[in-house]
Amino acid sequence: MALTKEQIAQRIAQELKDGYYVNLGIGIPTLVANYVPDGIEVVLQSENGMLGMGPFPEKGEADADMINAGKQTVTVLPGGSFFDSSTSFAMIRGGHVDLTVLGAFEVTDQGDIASWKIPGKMVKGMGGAMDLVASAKNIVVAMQHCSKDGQSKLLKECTLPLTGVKCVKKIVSDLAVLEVTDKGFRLLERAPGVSVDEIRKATEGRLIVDGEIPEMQF
Amino acid sequence: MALTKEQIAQRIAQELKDGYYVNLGIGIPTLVANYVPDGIEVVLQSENGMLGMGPFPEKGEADADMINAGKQTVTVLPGGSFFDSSTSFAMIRGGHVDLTVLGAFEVTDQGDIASWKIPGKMVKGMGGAMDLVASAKNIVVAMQHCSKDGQSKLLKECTLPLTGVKCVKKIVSDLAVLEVTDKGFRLLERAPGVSVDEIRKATEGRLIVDGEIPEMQF
Amino acid sequence: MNKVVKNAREAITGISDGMTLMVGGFGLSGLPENSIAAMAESGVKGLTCISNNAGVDDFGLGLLLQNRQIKKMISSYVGENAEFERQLLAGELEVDLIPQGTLAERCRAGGAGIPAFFVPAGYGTEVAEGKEVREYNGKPHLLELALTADFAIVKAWKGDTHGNLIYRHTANNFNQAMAMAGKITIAEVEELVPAGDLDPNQIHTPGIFVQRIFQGVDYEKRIERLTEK
Amino acid sequence: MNKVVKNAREAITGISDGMTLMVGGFGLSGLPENSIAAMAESGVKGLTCISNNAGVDDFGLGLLLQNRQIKKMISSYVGENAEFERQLLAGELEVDLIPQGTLAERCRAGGAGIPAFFVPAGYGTEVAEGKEVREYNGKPHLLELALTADFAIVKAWKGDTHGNLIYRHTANNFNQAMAMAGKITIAEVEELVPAGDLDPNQIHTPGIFVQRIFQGVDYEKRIERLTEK
Repeated sequence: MALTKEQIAQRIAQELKDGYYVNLGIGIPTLVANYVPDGIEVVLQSENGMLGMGPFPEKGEADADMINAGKQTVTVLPGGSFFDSSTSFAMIRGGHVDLTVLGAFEVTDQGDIASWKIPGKMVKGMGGAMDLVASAKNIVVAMQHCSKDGQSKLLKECTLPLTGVKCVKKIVSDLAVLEVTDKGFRLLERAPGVSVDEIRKATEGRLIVDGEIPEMQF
Repeated sequence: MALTKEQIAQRIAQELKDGYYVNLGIGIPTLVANYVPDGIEVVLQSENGMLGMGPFPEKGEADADMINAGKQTVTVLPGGSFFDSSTSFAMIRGGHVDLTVLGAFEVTDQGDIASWKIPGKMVKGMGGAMDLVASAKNIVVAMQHCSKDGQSKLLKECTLPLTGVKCVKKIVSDLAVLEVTDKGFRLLERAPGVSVDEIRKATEGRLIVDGEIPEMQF
Repeated sequence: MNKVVKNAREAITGISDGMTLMVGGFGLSGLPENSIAAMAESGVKGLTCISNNAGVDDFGLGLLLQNRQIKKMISSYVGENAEFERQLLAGELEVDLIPQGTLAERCRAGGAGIPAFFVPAGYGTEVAEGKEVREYNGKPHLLELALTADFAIVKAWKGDTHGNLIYRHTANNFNQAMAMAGKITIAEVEELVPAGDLDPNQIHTPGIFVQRIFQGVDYEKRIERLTEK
Repeated sequence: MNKVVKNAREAITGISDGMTLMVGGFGLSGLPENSIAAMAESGVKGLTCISNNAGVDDFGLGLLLQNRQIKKMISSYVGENAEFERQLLAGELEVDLIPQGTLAERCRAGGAGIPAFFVPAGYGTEVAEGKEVREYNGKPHLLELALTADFAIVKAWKGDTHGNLIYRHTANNFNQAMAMAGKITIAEVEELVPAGDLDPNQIHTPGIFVQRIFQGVDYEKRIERLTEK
């Protein structure tokens, strides 16, 4: 059975390691913060200028001066810090962030990603997404494997305008965990109850299936 | 009579305007701070990371964490600030400093300056001098007009390695105040009792003498 | 060395039609509310605004958009804003979209006298069109140019009469880099204090970058997306 | 997220022969005294040191020079130091002299993922030799490359267990930019406090840039030129 958004976030949380600095994009990636494994401490970076982002504030305690990159009111944890946008992207561009999790419309079997613009629709802008994908040491994409009408979003070539090229390292979709390799998407794990064949049908890009593919463990 | 070092500093202080941010180099330029005209407030920048540099500390109050670019212990005035070296040179390179005063071994009638290296002698390094001369909006050089053996230091071409090219705007020497123009050194003022002819003899570079040249006023 | 002006109206003196402005803030956080209101009132038009976002319909730069005072936006993320969308689709508004980190660095570079620099962001995308590409450390980079502005307009938490500024929390955002890059920089603050009241170790924007400062009034500090536990 | 190590000896673990180090400080102010002493004791050699100055004979990097542990200095101003001069004239030491502002910016750029940028400093001088020149705003500029280091070693006033740092007065100097540019950054502090004790608005170096931190001991904080009224 395909994963829920919460489950995708839960699976991505397994990629976290103790001491990681992590930037979580808007949408499913934000949910990852709810599933940090026990015994592991990570520091969340928000690219508008904050390290040590904490949970949403208690009722009545929201502060207009403390928001995240999605413009939501948040809190800061002990050991956090605030800084200006140029320093924030110095962290990102300089490779100091250990893991970046973001959503995508499409990815390719070479690691290209399209996530910011749909021609014909209103263009809102790329925000920090292009900076993040161009510089992150480790990018995990959280996404649906197919569009609502069943078209694969794991492609040979993106049909939408690119956010970055050859940058995605791993994908956690509602159907599978895949790694981007020189030879295409390498299937690492299946969603519980989803067959390799179903994943193969849902994947337009080159898919590598080597040996037995385990189910995801939660 | 040729000016003393103190008098050179005193004459340069007349170039200060209210509200100026000023960087004073080591040597004679440092003395300029003692002659800020009444009713004028300037803020001194020290390129190691300080605005609002004040006088030397009282006896026993020197602080190893508060030095100027010449490594002397100093104090900070109300309204001052501390910052890192990259920000300090952002101020300098970005043209935010209104006036830079520095010493020189040689200058040319095109505004070139040599101030950091004498071949054959120990090389100490350029420090911040190249950054300052390349970016200052307004550079005044404080120097002796001639070397101890009577050789002019206001030249057609520098004989020593350059610090910067086409950057010096004004020179206050022990003999004269001169402006660097397209056509060479334009004589603006004479030291008290020094004749135009003496200045002409002491100047190897092109010298423009237009009309009556007044004596400096103190 | 007193840079204090009476109010926003006095602060914006000299901002005229066709100028390029940098306006600090991220989303609705850290916006120079007083200065924006004064510009809306002044009727100045044909502005090019460099600002990470474009406000919402009735707040932030949305107020100037409603009045058709903005000719062009240089931003990373826009369009929380119906009037913006309408003007853009009608061809009444130009938009230049820039990756957020590149935008911040281009402002800092403008203030720091660095006319151009290489970054990897945007390589292989439409952002790269017409830009010089050069490989460093095995990775293609784009040459990006510094940004400067006739006026930079920023908002800080505390400021002093020398123009020193301290920002609060994430309301710093683009204000610090933009404060460096204005030919004239205007700062409005929630609390204006005499020189000497701020700890010189805690200044985010040293006064050398600020030409005019004033005590702001009636801050709404609107929250765009209230999220609570 | 505890980055605390016991002492300087533990902090410098992994610094080995032939490595490139950045060492913070200006003159004798803001020097990582404990780490330098530990390196002098460790006997590591063949080092390339990026540091604005080279200390004096018996303090700062002068201690490593005395031991012949340094192969090359990348600095803006050196030679307050007789042993330095002797080694240089004897051809035992290489020196690369860089304008001070360019040096600071190259360190920041290394930490910020900006591989190259244009500055005007040094055009027309021997510093320009072999460098690309390009004109911007009617003025020639040199293309300068980012600097990074195997280890950056910095000194701060206060620090916390997350590696957040606050510098004091002009002891900040090169420490802040260098802290960004180390593959591993070691910070020694006069006062180490638990995470949460420092005001998050006052952090000069956010902890993300620092991998190891320790409570320093016995700071001499020598004054190079005592000047009093």
